[in-house]
Amino acid sequence: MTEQLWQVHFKVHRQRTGGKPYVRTFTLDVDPEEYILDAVERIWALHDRTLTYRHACHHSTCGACGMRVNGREKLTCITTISSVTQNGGTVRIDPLRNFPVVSDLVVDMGNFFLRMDRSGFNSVAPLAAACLPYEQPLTAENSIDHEPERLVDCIECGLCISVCPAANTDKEYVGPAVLASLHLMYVQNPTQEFIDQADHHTGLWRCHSAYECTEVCPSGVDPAWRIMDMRKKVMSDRIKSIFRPRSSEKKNAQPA
Amino acid sequence: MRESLSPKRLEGSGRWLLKIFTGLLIVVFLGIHFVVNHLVAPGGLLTYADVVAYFQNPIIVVMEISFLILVVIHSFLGLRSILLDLNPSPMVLRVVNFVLVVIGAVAVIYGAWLALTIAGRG
Amino acid sequence: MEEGGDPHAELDRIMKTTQPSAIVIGAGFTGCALAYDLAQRGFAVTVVERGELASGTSGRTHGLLHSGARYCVTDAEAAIECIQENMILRRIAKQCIEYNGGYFVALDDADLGYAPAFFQGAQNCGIPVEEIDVQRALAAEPALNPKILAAYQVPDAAFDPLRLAMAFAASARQHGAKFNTFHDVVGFLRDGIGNICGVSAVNRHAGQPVDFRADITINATGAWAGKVAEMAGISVPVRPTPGVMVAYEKRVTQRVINRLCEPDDGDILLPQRRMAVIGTTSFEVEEADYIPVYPDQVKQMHQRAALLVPELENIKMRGAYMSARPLIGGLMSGRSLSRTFKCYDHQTDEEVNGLVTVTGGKATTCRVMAEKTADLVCQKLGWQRACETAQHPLADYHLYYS
Amino acid sequence: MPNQPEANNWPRWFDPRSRSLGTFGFILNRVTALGLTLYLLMHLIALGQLARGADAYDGFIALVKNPLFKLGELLVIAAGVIHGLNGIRIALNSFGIGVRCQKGTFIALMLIALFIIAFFTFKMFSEG
Repeated sequence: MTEQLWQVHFKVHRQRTGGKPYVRTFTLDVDPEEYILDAVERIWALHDRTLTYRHACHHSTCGACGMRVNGREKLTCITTISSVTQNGGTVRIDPLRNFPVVSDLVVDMGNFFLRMDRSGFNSVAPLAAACLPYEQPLTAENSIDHEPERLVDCIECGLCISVCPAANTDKEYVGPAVLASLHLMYVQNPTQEFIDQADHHTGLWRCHSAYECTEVCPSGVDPAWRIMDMRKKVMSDRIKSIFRPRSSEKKNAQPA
Repeated sequence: MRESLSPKRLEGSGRWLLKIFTGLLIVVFLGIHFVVNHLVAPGGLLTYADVVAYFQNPIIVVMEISFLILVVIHSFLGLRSILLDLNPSPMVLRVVNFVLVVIGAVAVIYGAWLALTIAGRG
Repeated sequence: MEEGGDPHAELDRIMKTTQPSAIVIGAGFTGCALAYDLAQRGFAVTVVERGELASGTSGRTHGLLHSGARYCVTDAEAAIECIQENMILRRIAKQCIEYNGGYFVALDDADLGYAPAFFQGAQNCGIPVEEIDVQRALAAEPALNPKILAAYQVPDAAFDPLRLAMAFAASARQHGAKFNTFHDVVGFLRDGIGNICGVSAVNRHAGQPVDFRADITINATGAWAGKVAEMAGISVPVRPTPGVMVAYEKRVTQRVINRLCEPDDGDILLPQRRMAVIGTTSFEVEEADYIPVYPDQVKQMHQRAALLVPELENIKMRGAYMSARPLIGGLMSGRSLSRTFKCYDHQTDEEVNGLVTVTGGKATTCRVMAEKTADLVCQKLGWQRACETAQHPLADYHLYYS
Repeated sequence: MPNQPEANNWPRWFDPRSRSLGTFGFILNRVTALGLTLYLLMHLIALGQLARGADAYDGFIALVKNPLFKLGELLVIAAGVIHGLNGIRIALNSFGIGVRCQKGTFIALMLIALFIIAFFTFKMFSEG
């Protein structure tokens, strides 16, 4: 970290519940290698105690501090000030798009978390499954006494949903994170349930290949790749099912 | 998501596959179209007589009509997909479906009639 | 009863008239676990939190689920508490823990000299400890410093801080607790005879004042417990004691790597998601609201990390953050339920009825802190229901939003 | 709550500010799709002139030789080429092919599109 401080103007989105949004500017002397979240916290602690924002872990494991920095979705706890502005520059801080704003920088993630839950999302997975399937598995040989496991990459920060152009107009679209979760669950446990959930107008087919989700994902989940891979899996399943002996008729014959 | 499932899926793998296949076939047909156009009518079909002569080949008539069908299916499926992005209510969507099917059918029938009429004037 | 009809309705009526109510200030680990414990025992619980869940010390914890071995020589009581709670959380909070175990590794002769006391201490505390052949340890963790002299395996684990708090909060909500995040407590409400009967707060979303009333109020604000108690004119000797943590871009090991020595700066390297997190330091501050990350401490952590895993020298830092532990200082004025955390009934000490403060402790022991505090609250209110939080798995953390 | 998904946010589909390359592909695809659909309908109506006989059609063709119409025709060709090539990329991606090099594919295909459009521009206006 450098010793020299920068003067940076932070233009922060402000809004009370149900009130009109406005922008307030705070000018701070910052270390350029500080993170945006540190600056937001300092604005709250030293300049304006009414500012509301979400945060918890400060090192990209919890996903609470997603905001838009100069219009772009960022996990603010790992975004250095020097990566988005220069000395004397201006940084705009806005809440995520496509989520209801509760106040200032706080958005309501409730619906998103419940959708993640319904997708069967499990936040811990065996190490081999926690990696992306096209990656080299981390290290297989160190499973001396047990198979290592890992908290999976998706931290449910909502950046991908905020940046997605399809999620911009369609509130029913479950969004990249949920589809990526369905893919991850299907890779670990290939059951029809995940196929059926993904093959839906609120699911896979609302994606229009803008690939923004993968661009903004702070954890390397690669939702776009997972969506496309899931499409392949769904389509091959549907094509195979044409030739499969019909077990569904039997199921339908039974009273529900 | 399970709770939010509407009784009928509004879009699924079948329609997506149809869109992709029609899309790819359109690309192939367009390629053929350009090549054929240049071989059959090097200067382009710029007079009425040229067009009528061109439509004397039954393969051309079949090709043009199938091309029209593919384009209508592809563009209207695409248009419907864009409209689905606007999160229409089931009622609105029913109207949209109806209108798209009607316009599509009219376009195909009209186009086929046109092609056969021109072919018949030879 | 004969003419009363449905006995359940009758029970409901009695419950409604006699159900005790509690306000929990703070939604960190302790606050969430306490809300769950009290709600599960039949309290009507209201949680009032200034920010988001776990936005203070809890969220910024290292993320280590202690085996207790870190304290088995210096503080056996804490070590025993850790291993017991470790085993319980492993059962009930599997959803947010990567249970990969940990190594204690000796890097020099001084560390080796500590080994016998460590091994004996761990065994005495009931911590499953096993000496691992150095070659085998290096095969299991190839990134480890190849110069290690000894290795011991213990049941450490890494957890996701926010999700652990959310899992407790989700369970609390399923038992009827109400969470009011972004509500800043600005004062205590008192009844006619000076007892505390609730809190007045400000809804920070709307900027509007709101009062909450309950039979008892529990101050579970950790490092801020002193400041909150001050609003009631009570002094609680808590010193915010921050430490720095540094996260790296690469998960260099699968297990937690501890240095085999007495608790020291930068002696724990923890794998978490795709990262490795090294911690920590220790110094006292007066004010815990904003603690800057000091570059010299980050540099020190970097050096310590490279001692354990040399390749970290060249791996990019992903984040650096400060977390203020609530260390209890001063004389033992409160009723000490444990050496690791404390629970003050302000009726006995300051003759202020209706307020209890719980502070100190570690993330690993949050459940037992809640249990002991809830025991005290039940005893105060004459409410007899046993704690069951150790028996049942926590609700899925997503359901906090249900 | 201005940031919730709403149907009337649709103009943001076409807002390229603080977006990455993939959104340019999305915007191009959507704009060309709408344009080509519009053209399809106009084209069908215009070809109705054929049914009215030689004079009507030849008169129409004379009108179309106007440079303004030529520019329109060029736009249609450009839209068709861009949508077609971009569509190939999206179709392949949907089968799980080349997702991780979609950016490179996009740039390459758009360069090809540019080349084809340039070719048609040259051809059309040189014949002019």
